[in-house]
Amino acid sequence: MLWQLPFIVSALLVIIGLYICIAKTNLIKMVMGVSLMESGANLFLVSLGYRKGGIAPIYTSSPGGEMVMPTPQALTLTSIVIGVATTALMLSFIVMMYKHYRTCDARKARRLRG
Amino acid sequence: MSLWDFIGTHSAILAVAFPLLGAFLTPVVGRLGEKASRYVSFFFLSLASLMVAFMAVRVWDSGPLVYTLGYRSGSSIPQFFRIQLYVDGFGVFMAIIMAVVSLAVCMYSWAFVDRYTGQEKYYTLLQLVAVGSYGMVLTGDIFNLFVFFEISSMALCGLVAFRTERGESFEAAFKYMLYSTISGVLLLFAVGIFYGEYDLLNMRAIAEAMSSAGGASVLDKIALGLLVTVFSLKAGSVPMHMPTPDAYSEAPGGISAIFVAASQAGLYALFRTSFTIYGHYDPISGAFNLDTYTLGWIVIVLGILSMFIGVTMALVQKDIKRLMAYHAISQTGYMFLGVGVGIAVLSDPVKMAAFGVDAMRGGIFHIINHALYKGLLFLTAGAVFYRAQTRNLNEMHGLGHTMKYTMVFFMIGALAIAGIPPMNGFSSKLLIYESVYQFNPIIAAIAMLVSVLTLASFVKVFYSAFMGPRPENPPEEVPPSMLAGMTILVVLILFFSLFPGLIVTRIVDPAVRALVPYLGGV
Amino acid sequence: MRRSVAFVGLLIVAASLLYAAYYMRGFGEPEHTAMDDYFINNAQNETGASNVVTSIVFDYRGYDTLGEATVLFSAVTGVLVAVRRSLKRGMDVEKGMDAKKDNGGDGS
Amino acid sequence: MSKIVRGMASILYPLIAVFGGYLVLHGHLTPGGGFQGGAVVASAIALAVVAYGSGLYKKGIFSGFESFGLLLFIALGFVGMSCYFFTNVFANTGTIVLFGQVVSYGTTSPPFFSGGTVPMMNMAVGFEVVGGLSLIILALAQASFDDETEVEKEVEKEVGL
Repeated sequence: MLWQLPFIVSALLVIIGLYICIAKTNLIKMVMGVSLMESGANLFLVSLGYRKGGIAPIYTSSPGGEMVMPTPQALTLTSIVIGVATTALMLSFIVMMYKHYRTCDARKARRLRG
Repeated sequence: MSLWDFIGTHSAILAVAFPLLGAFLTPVVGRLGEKASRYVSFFFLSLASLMVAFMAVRVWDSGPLVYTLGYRSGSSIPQFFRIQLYVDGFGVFMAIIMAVVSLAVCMYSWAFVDRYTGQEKYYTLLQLVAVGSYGMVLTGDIFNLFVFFEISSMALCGLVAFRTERGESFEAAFKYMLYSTISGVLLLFAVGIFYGEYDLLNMRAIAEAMSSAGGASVLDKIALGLLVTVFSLKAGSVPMHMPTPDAYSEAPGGISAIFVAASQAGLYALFRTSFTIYGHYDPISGAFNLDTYTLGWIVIVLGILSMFIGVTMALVQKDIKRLMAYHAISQTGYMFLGVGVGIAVLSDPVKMAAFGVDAMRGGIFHIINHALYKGLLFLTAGAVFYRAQTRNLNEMHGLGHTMKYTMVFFMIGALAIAGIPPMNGFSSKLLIYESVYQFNPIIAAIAMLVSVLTLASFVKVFYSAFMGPRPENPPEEVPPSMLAGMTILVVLILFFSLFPGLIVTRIVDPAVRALVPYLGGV
Repeated sequence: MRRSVAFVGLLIVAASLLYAAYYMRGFGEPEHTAMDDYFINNAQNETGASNVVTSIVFDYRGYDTLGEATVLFSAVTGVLVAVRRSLKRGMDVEKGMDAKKDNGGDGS
Repeated sequence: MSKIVRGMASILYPLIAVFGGYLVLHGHLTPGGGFQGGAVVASAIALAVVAYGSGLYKKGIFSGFESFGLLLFIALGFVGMSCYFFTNVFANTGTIVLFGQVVSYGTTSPPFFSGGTVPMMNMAVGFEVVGGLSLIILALAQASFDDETEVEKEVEKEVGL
C-alpha cells in the first residue's frame, strides 16, 4: 500500500485538477486546474519509471549502478512542453476574452448557447 | 535505388513531413507578401496529397507499410522499440479524406480570408491541422498519437480564434481547448497505464503482449474507458459534444470544413485502438484480448444518442452554421452505429460474416461521405456568410436569385446528407440500415427516423436562405477560387454517387479488412 | 443538470484512476523492462550521446520531439493570431462589417 | 520598474543566459537539453521584459530564431533519409566537426564532439524554444500593456472623482 503512494498521489492530483475545472467558474482557476492535471499525469509517468536504488540514466561522471528507466523521462519532457504550450494558448484566449467581455467569470462570459 | 522506390518507401513519413516543412516555411515566406504564403501552403499540401496517393497505391497492392523512424539497417534493435509508422487500409482511407479536404479548403480560403490580416499564420495553422491528422492516422505508436492529437487540437483552436474582432470566437476556442486539453491528459494517463504494464508504446506490440499475458486485465479495461472518452470527445459524440457546435460555428468558413475531417481522426483513433489493441486475435488459440460485445454496445449507444440529440438540437437552430454543426454530431452517430455493430460481433465470425462486415462497410463508407458532403455544406455556409454577412436564417432570403452555383452546391450537399437515393449518403446509409436491422430492428428504425428529420431540417434551411423574394441589393456570386474549392468536393460527391460499388470494393473494403483480423486483409 | 452530470463523470474518472494507481505493479519494481534496458545498454554505442534521456528524446523518439516542437510552434502561432488586429484597415467601414450584423444567430 | 529591479535584472540577465546556453550545448552529456536550456534563456528575456517593458525587443528577431530552429530541426530529419527519417547518420563517423567521435559503452568522461545529430538537434530546439517562448511572453505582455493604458485612464477618473 505505502509503496503505491506516488501513483495514488499523482492520480489524486489529476482528480483535484479535474474537480477545479468542473467546480470553479473563474477562467484563470480553470487553467490552473488543467495545469495541475498535467502535472499529475507527468508525475505518474515519471514515477512509473523508477527502479529501487536506481541512479539517473546519464553516463557522464556516473557513480555506477543500476539506472532508472529513461523512456518515461523523455515522454514527460515532451508532455511538459505540450503543457506549457496549451497553458500559454489558453491564457492568451482568456486575455482576449477579458478584453471583449470585461469579465473572467465563466457564468457571465457566455454568449454561445443552445 | 530509383526515385520511385525511394518515394514508395518513404511516402508515409513524407505525407507528414511535407506539410510540416511547409508550415515552418510559411511564416518566413509570408514576409514576401500574402500571396506567397497561399502558394507555398497549397504547394506543400498538394505534395502531401501526392504522397498519400503513392502510399495508397502501395498499400492496396502490397499490404501494410511499416516504416521505422530513425532505424539504421544492421542495428540489433527490435524495430518496435523505435517509433513506427504503420499504414494499412484504414490509415490510407483516412489519409485520403484529409488529402482531399485540405486541398479544397486551402483553395477556398484564398478569397475567404482575404479581408483579414495575418494570413501567413492562417495558412501555417491550416497546414498544421493537416499534419496533425496525417500524423494521427499514420502512426503505430500510442504516445505519438497523443502528440499529434495535441498538434491537431492546438492548431484548430488557433484557427477558431482567427476572427479576433468577436469575443465569441475566443469563447469557443477556449472551450474547445479546455475540453481537448483535459482529454489529452486522460489519454496520457492511459498511455502511462500501458507503459507501466508492458513497458511498450507500440500499439501492435502492446496488443501482442496483452495477448500473451492472457487477455486484457482490469487496468487495460480502465485504459480502454479513458481512450473511449477521449476519442469520442475528439470525434464530437454526444455526452462530450458541448464544445463542438461552438467551435464549428465560430470558425471561419473553410475551417469548419477541415474541422470535420480533423475530428474524424479521433474516430479513427477510437476504432484503431478498439480493434488493434483490444480486438487482437491470437490465431493459434483463437482467443481475443477482450470480449468486445460490451464495448460494441457502448459505442452503439453513444452513436444512437449522438444521432438523436444532434438532430433534435439542429431542428431548433436559427444560425446556419450551428445547425450544420449539430447535424455533424448527428451524422457522427451513424459512423459509431455502423462500426459499433462490427465491434459488438467481432468475436463471433458467423455473425460478422452475416451482417457485421456490411455494417462496418456502411459505417466506414459514411466517414468519407460525411467528410465530403458536410465539408461542402460548411463551405456553402461560409459562402453565404461571405456575401450576406449574417448567419441568422431569419435575416436571409432569396440568395438563390444571384448565388446560383452556391445554391446548386448546397442542394447537392443537402440531398447527400439526407440520404436521397442517387446520392452517396444514401448508399452508405442503406448499408447501415440493412445490416443494423439484422442486429436490432429498433436501432435501424431510429436511424431512419433521424434521416427523415435531417431532410426536414435542410429543407427549412434551403427555403429560408435561397428561396423567397429577391433581396433589395442581391449579393453577387462568390469569387472563383471559393467556387473551385467547392467544385472539388462536388465532383467527388457525384463520382461517389455514380459508382458506390467501385468505391466500396476499392477503398472501403481494404479499410474493413485492416480492422477485422480474421478476414485476411491487406 | 449539466453540472450534476459533470460531477458523476468526475466520480467515475476518479474511481477508475485511483483503482489504476492502486493496482498498478509495485512502485520501483517494474515487471517488464526490455525496452528501457535496451536503451540503457546501447544508447552510448548507437547514438554517441552519454545522456540516455537525451538520446531517447532526439534519436529513438526524435519524431515525438519534432511533434513537440510543432506543438510549441502552433501555440506561438495561435497566441500571435489571438492578439492581432484581425480586419485589414478600412475593411470594417467599406464592407459593412460592423459588430451587430456580424453577430451570427440571435443567441438561441 | 524601480532602479533596484532594473539593476539586478541587468546583472542577472547575462548569467541566466549563459547558464541556459550551457544547458543547451552540454545537453547530450549532462542533464539538460534544448528545451530546458531554451526555457532558461527565455526566462532571462522575461526578466528583461518585466524590468524594462515590452518595447525592449522586436518580435522579428525572435520569429527568426524560431523559424531557423525549426527548419534546422526538420532539415536534420531529412538528412537522415539516406536511411530513414531521423536516422542519426553522423553518430560514430569519427568526423569531429559533425559531432562524430566514437563513444563506447560505459564511458564516464565522454568527449564533447560526440552524439551525431543529437547535439545539433539540441541547438536547433534551443533556438526554437528561445524564440517561441519569448514571442509568447512579448505577445501577452503587449496585449496586457494595451489594456493597461485603458485601466490607467479609468483609475485616473476614479482618483479625479
